[in-house]
Amino acid sequence: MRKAASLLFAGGLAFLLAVLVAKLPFGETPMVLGKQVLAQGAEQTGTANLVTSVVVGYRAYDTLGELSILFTAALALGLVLGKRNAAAPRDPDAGLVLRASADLLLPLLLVVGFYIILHGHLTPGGGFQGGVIVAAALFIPILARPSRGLDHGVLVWLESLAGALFILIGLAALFQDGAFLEPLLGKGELGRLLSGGTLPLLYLLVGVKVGAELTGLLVNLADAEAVE
Amino acid sequence: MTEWLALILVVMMLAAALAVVLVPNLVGAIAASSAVSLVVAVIFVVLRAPDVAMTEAAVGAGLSAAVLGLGVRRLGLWKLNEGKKDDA
Amino acid sequence: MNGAALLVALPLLTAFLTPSIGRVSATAARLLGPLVLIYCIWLVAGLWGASLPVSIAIGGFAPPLGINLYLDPLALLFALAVYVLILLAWPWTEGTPGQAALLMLLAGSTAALALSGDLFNIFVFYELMSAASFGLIIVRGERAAHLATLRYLVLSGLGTVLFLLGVALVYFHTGTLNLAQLAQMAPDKLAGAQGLAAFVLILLGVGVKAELFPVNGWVPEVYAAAPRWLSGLLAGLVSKLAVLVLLRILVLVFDSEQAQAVLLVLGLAGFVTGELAAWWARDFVRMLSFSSIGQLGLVFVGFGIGGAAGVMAGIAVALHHMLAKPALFYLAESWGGSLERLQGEARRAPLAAALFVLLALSLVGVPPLPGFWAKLLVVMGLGAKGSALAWATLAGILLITVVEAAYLFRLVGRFYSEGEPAHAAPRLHGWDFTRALLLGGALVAAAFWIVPLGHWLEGASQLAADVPRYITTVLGQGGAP
Amino acid sequence: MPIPLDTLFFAGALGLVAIGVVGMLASRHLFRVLLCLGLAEAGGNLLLVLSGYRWDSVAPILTGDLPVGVSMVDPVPQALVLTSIVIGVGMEALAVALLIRIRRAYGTLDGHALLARLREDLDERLGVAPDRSEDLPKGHAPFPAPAAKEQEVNP
Repeated sequence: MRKAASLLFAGGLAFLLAVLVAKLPFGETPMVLGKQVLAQGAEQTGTANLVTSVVVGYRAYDTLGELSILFTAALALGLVLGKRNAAAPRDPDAGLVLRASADLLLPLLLVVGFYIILHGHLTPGGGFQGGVIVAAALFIPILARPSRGLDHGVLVWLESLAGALFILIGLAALFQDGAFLEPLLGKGELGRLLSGGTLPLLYLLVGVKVGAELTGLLVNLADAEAVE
Repeated sequence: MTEWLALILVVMMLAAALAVVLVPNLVGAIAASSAVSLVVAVIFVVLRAPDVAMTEAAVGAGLSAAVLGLGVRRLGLWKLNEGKKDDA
Repeated sequence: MNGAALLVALPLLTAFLTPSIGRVSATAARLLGPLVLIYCIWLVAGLWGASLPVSIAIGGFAPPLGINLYLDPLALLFALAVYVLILLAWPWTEGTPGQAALLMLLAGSTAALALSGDLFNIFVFYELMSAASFGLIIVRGERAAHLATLRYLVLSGLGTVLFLLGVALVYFHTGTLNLAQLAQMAPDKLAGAQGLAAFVLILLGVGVKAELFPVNGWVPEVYAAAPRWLSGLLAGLVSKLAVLVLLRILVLVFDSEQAQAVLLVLGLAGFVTGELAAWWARDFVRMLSFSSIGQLGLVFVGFGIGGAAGVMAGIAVALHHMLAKPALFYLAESWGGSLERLQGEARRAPLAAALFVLLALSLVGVPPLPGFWAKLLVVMGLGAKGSALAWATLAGILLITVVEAAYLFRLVGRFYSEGEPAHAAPRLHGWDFTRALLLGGALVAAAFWIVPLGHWLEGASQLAADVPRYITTVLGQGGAP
Repeated sequence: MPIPLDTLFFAGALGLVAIGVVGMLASRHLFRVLLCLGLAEAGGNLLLVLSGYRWDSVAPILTGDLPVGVSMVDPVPQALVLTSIVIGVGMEALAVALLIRIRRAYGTLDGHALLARLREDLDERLGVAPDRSEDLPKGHAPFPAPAAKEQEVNP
């Protein structure tokens, strides 16, 4: 009964959407905002990757909200899982080969991660994508040696600091009679690593915060006591 | 050419999505959902959205699968060979 | 004026720092939040005198390209309510740093929603508001709270998807996200079935938090499983911010007869089902939860009237509920159990019982309490609208109000009846009673100054419903249609 | 040319949403409900990216060797989808943590059984649990809890 009703509901939804979507102007959308970004983005923000100019330039305020969501999720997850019972058994360490390759991967992935973060204003990638890779880099060694664990204190400080700096950079513009999150510093030459003013800096902070939060999240999950 | 590529991708994506719902084994379902993310990431490349594609591949296919996989392990539901549907 | 961004930035900054500070000193972490909230209240008071409405561009990028904050009397009033209600609910004794951080995140996200002038920005901070509420509900770590939160999370997730689909439909047709520009383009691009579908999708998405009729299954579960003060905050504050956001989207972008009809039907359905379920409830908390669904249904009926009158009616009901429901939930700290335990409660706690009578009278709508004027506005608006649907809704509301009165007065009668229950309710904690009393006092004060308040609300509603003014405020004179 | 591109992509995005929603509503196992929610979100994201696509355009990244006059796709929806993807994974991780605690406390992840247990728990918390010592009639609860399924869910 319930199943039939749900199928009916979902079918109705799908049909409604299908009918509507048939009339959508695919491929020739009005693009009111998009055209302005394409025309002025490089000049106003100094980033070659225009998606980045939207993410940490025009819509940096949304990005702040998004960082807060990730922060909230990590915080709530820590509260849900609670403190680890010290007596609870941990998974055994992995074998030599896995441990050695994990150690090898750590610096490699860190370099790749930070490369992606730092080039976010020039090429595809940025704080989110690089942050995920940084988190993977930090988490893989923990997966190989569950017995060792990780100091949560460092992660908490990193999260706090990166988030606070993001807001403080935004407020710095406010105190110079600008607007909250207004880009500062010279824009530099388009396409150079040191260009785009504070935007790459903001993206770096996003990367650090995302990396720290996701690592904390994964470590918390991995540390959770298993259900028999 | 693009049309054929798109057709193959969409069919693969929907097939993998059906597998998420229908595969009895939870580990298999997670693998299928990871596959959905990968195909979606390729579609994003086709749609000229490389940033989104990178994120979807890193987050959807990688991180999300790790979170779900860890979850299944901790839930004690990590059973590779069992086929009984919805073994709560 | 740019300082208005501090209203969002400061709570979020505090939230980010609180866990780290909590590692050094838990007391400092607990005290930092209230200080920031008080500073924010002072900031709002400073903005109150400025010439409103005004639009503030974030990042120095002029809207529509950048995100803008829109400050009008209504937005400032809701922002003020955010800080005051969260300050009132602040857990001084039991709070952990984590809880303090989550409350500051809730403050930042709700204030952002009150001020936002951008569709996707609303989506982001709406999600933040959800995430912060999830975290707060599970703080005490009971298994029922975990389960209720998960069910809430899944429903919210479904709402998120619908909201996202709605945003995508809107973007397909208009290519913009700024509410002012959307308002400008809506008559052209979003008038037909496509626009209505986008509206329904966004309505269902935001409606999850606003306790809208088909997506409110979480309400009784979560309010029963969460701490009482938090249930009061969720019912009194969080739902109201979702309501305000819906109001903006409705008035600016989807102002059509069909959209209003949808609101009338769903609002009436919420009112009927909520009040009927409240009548059946056997315990105090579930009664309050279902009554909250009913009251929010009434808010949507108000918005369904349309125009400035509709805005005023809906907002009046929402503001009244914002005062009354948290007060009732503070009383529920001691009355949280079965209704049978409350037999003869008026003799044990005469003041609290008297306060309950006051709140119940106002909820039902007995003159001269504010609840009466709020309901009167809805009823008169429906009468003036005059369509068959409006008359049917009007009849339904009057009929169900009798049910509302029946269950509230049934409880009042039990308070003042003879006889002792087997297990009497525990004594109310002094601070909880004080908080309820403060809110009840505000209600009585509102009854005394109802005429100036009414004038103020009328002006604010007319401003909120004045779409051309909104467009010129945000986009400048060039944006005028 | 098999199927027009727009029809194909719309069918893909909406198919994903539909499969996800149907799966959510039809699955009893809460973990699978979560997986299906992820599918629906991916569909929503796909539709949003589609809303920024332009024919014959390139990715919105300025490089030195772009031909003159070439058009680019809309970067704004792409930025939105970045945000939405990260929000989704945060919520998913929180949900997984909740699942772990729920299974530890209730011993099951079956949606129907859990709903019945939740109502029992809440009734008890609110002091209106049916008194088992005396056989009181219980017809007043808005949603009378179904008979307990202890033996089924607690192996």
